[in-house]
Amino acid sequence: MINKEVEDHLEAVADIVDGSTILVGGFGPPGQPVELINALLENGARELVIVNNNAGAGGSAILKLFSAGRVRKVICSYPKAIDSTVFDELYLAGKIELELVPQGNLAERIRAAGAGIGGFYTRTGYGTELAEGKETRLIDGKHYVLEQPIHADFALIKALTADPWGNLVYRKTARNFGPVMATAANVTIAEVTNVVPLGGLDPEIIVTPSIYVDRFIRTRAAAERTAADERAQA
Amino acid sequence: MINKEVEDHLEAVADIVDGSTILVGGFGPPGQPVELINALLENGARELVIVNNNAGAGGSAILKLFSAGRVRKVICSYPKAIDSTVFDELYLAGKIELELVPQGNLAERIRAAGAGIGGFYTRTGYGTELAEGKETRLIDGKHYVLEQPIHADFALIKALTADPWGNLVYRKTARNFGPVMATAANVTIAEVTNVVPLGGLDPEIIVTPSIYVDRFIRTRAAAERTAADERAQA
Amino acid sequence: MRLTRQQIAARVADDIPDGAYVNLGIGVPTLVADYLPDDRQIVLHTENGMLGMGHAAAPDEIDDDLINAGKIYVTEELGAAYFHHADSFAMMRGGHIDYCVMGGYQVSVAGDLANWRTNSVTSIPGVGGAMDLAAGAKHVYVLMDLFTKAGECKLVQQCTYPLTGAECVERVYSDVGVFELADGEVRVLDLFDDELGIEGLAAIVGSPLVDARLAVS
Amino acid sequence: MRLTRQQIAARVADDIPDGAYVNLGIGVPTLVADYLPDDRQIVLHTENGMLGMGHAAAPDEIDDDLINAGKIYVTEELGAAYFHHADSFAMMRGGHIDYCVMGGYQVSVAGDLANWRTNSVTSIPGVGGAMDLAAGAKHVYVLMDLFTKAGECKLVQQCTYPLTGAECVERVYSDVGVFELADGEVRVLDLFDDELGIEGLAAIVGSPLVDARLAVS
Repeated sequence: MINKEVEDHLEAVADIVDGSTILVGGFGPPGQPVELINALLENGARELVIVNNNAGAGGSAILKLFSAGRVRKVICSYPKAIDSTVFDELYLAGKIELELVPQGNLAERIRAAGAGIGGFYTRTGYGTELAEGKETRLIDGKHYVLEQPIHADFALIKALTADPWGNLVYRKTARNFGPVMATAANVTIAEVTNVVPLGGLDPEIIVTPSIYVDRFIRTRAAAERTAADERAQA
Repeated sequence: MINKEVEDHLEAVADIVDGSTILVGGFGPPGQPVELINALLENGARELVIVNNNAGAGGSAILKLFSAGRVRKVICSYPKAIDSTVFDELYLAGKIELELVPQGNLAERIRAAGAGIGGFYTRTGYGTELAEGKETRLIDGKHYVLEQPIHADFALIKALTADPWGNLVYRKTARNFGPVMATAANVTIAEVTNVVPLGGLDPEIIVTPSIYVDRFIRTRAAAERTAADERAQA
Repeated sequence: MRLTRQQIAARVADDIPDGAYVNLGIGVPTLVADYLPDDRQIVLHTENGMLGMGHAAAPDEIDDDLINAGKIYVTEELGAAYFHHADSFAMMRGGHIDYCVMGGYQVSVAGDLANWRTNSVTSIPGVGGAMDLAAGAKHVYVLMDLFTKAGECKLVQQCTYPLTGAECVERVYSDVGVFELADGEVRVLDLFDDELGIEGLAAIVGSPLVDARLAVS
Repeated sequence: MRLTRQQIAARVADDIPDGAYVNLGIGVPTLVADYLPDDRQIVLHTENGMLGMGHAAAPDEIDDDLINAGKIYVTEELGAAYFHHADSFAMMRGGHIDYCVMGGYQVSVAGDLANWRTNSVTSIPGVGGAMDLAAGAKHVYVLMDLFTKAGECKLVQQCTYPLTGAECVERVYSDVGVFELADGEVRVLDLFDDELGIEGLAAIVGSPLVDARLAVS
């Protein structure tokens, strides 16, 4: 029967290869899949294209990907970190490519990829340098810019709880990009704090339906807690 | 402080005037705002444009709108009713205009209106008569059709529970079009079965955030239940 | 011997792998649900906002808020999830449904599908989610009788009824045989009407049919 | 007397009506939250997926999963709701946020806003949600000091910094005065620096200023 949990973290990211485009969840540290990023570091894939709203400001795990020179290009809305210059140095040295995207366009372009939308018109960015070279259109007297979907090979996201099918719920503002990113990748891998049996999540409150989740790991802390529970019961 | 509940059903729809475009929730009977539709009947507005997936098959309340001759045009995906010929007769007599839309285009066009999208490209309908006369575009070797947002003056929706701010949750497949329709109208009016105090809905499970709800009524059955509770406590 | 609808449905069910996410449309294709093997977990999607749909509701299981795309009362499986219409169709249009099974008025040898209206001017047109499934599902299977009551073959050179989608059908499951449409070919994966034979059917369709029965046996 | 930032924030807060849905961006504009009148219920939106945001978290209130757009730990009000990023920005872009208050590098007399990057080639550009708010909020208010530290006026004929949005700013709340930009005019709703005066300021901006102080008193 369907059980998408993978116990080995490295196995969970084993198919990520050089040149992959990866959606990485998180807005700042909340929602960042720290253990999956660490596994990706260990995996060794290079020349990655990383889509993450905050890039260099996304927290220490993702910063390690940058400082290890594993990222060729970043697509994000706000790469500036207050407490780190890793991204800044790579960028100013021309060692990393940056596609800067208004945050709403980032979210909507990812959603478009997941929803089969080939492109959409938005008012955001019209008349600014972030819309330069893009097609525009006058609709009902207002100017719009044509934006493209962002498809990815993989999505790495963080959720609070999964059931064996991979239905997911999130916690507070750690929800952020996870649910949309899960829809837009060929392979979506989640990192979760809790795993409950099938039926353990109320069908009304599921945020990411299982169809979008290919596999998930539980955090080491969660795995240790489960092991301790099992010992206590034995 | 914010309390969007309106006790009088007729007052809740008082600003709906002749010629209004109205999104009406429901896929079949579940999710159909029966008491709001009845209030709209009583209100008397004519020449309405009704956007509802099932039109004539949407249940008895909405059928009454049609048979009362109050609807000028219907935008829907599936108007055929099994148990009624009201719509069929009006349509075949040329007394009602029909814009037939693939169901996914209907949902996505309503979402686009709510999300500030000026238009989007979809593969649905390409090469069919429902895309005739519409702009098309070849994107990555596949054909897409340009679809427009559907904005409305009003949305009438049905939810399970509201808090005073108008945060809403739904029940099972009665959720259907309610959450998207709530985003796409100038004025969104909900009909709910239960009302709970502020804080009575877990912030993680709210489906329609209060920003999308202008006012709501509780069903007469719910109102009677509340009155009975109050008498019992007195 | 030609198959009954139940037998065709069973054959489709047999071809759907464990763990698949499947939409069974409305009407006859929903019969497939009755034949899904017990040793596989298949997750059913219904366009009106649910994954993990269960069997049709028995009289004592009816819940007024729980229907399927055909407006039949259904039940909920463990692992189910509800979502709104835009999310449900994003799922269908974004290529996330593994298999959809629909009925058909006509399927062309190129895989065009006509299943939403005839050419009758007095009938009320209705399309529902058919065009979204045709454009969006990973594998579009059509379940239909191969001939109309008037004896006309529904596998055609060119659809004469209005299209639901162009070049979208991957397989036709019918009472007469199972056909795969790919690379401009019609491959016969199975043939149940031995009397008709591949040559006889090819003459009716007006198109060569490739015998692919060995390849899948 | 010019206003302090706290005083400007209080003035903005005073102009926001009961029941409004408001986004306060990041940085200085978030000060507005501290001055919202007790007798009004204002619902704060933060772009990272929340309506009903509360005050900044005290040390014992910190929750690792609850931050605002500026990545400051915050709290949750009764009536709050969480949603994902595409839903959050649909809310901003779809015209549902009643008021947004942002900082500004420059605002032009036509309402153009520049607040996301200077012309420095060595700075790392970052835009966040500013362009979405500029394009999508019903009322875009800018809260800023009217002059740079170098003494240059930030209300300009034409922005020299890259734009965040064109013709989007409705009001500028500054230490020197409150300005409404509409129909190609700059209307002075309030002036705090009497020494400078409307004429003096008009000379600096290089544009006529309409005295609209009586109209709003």
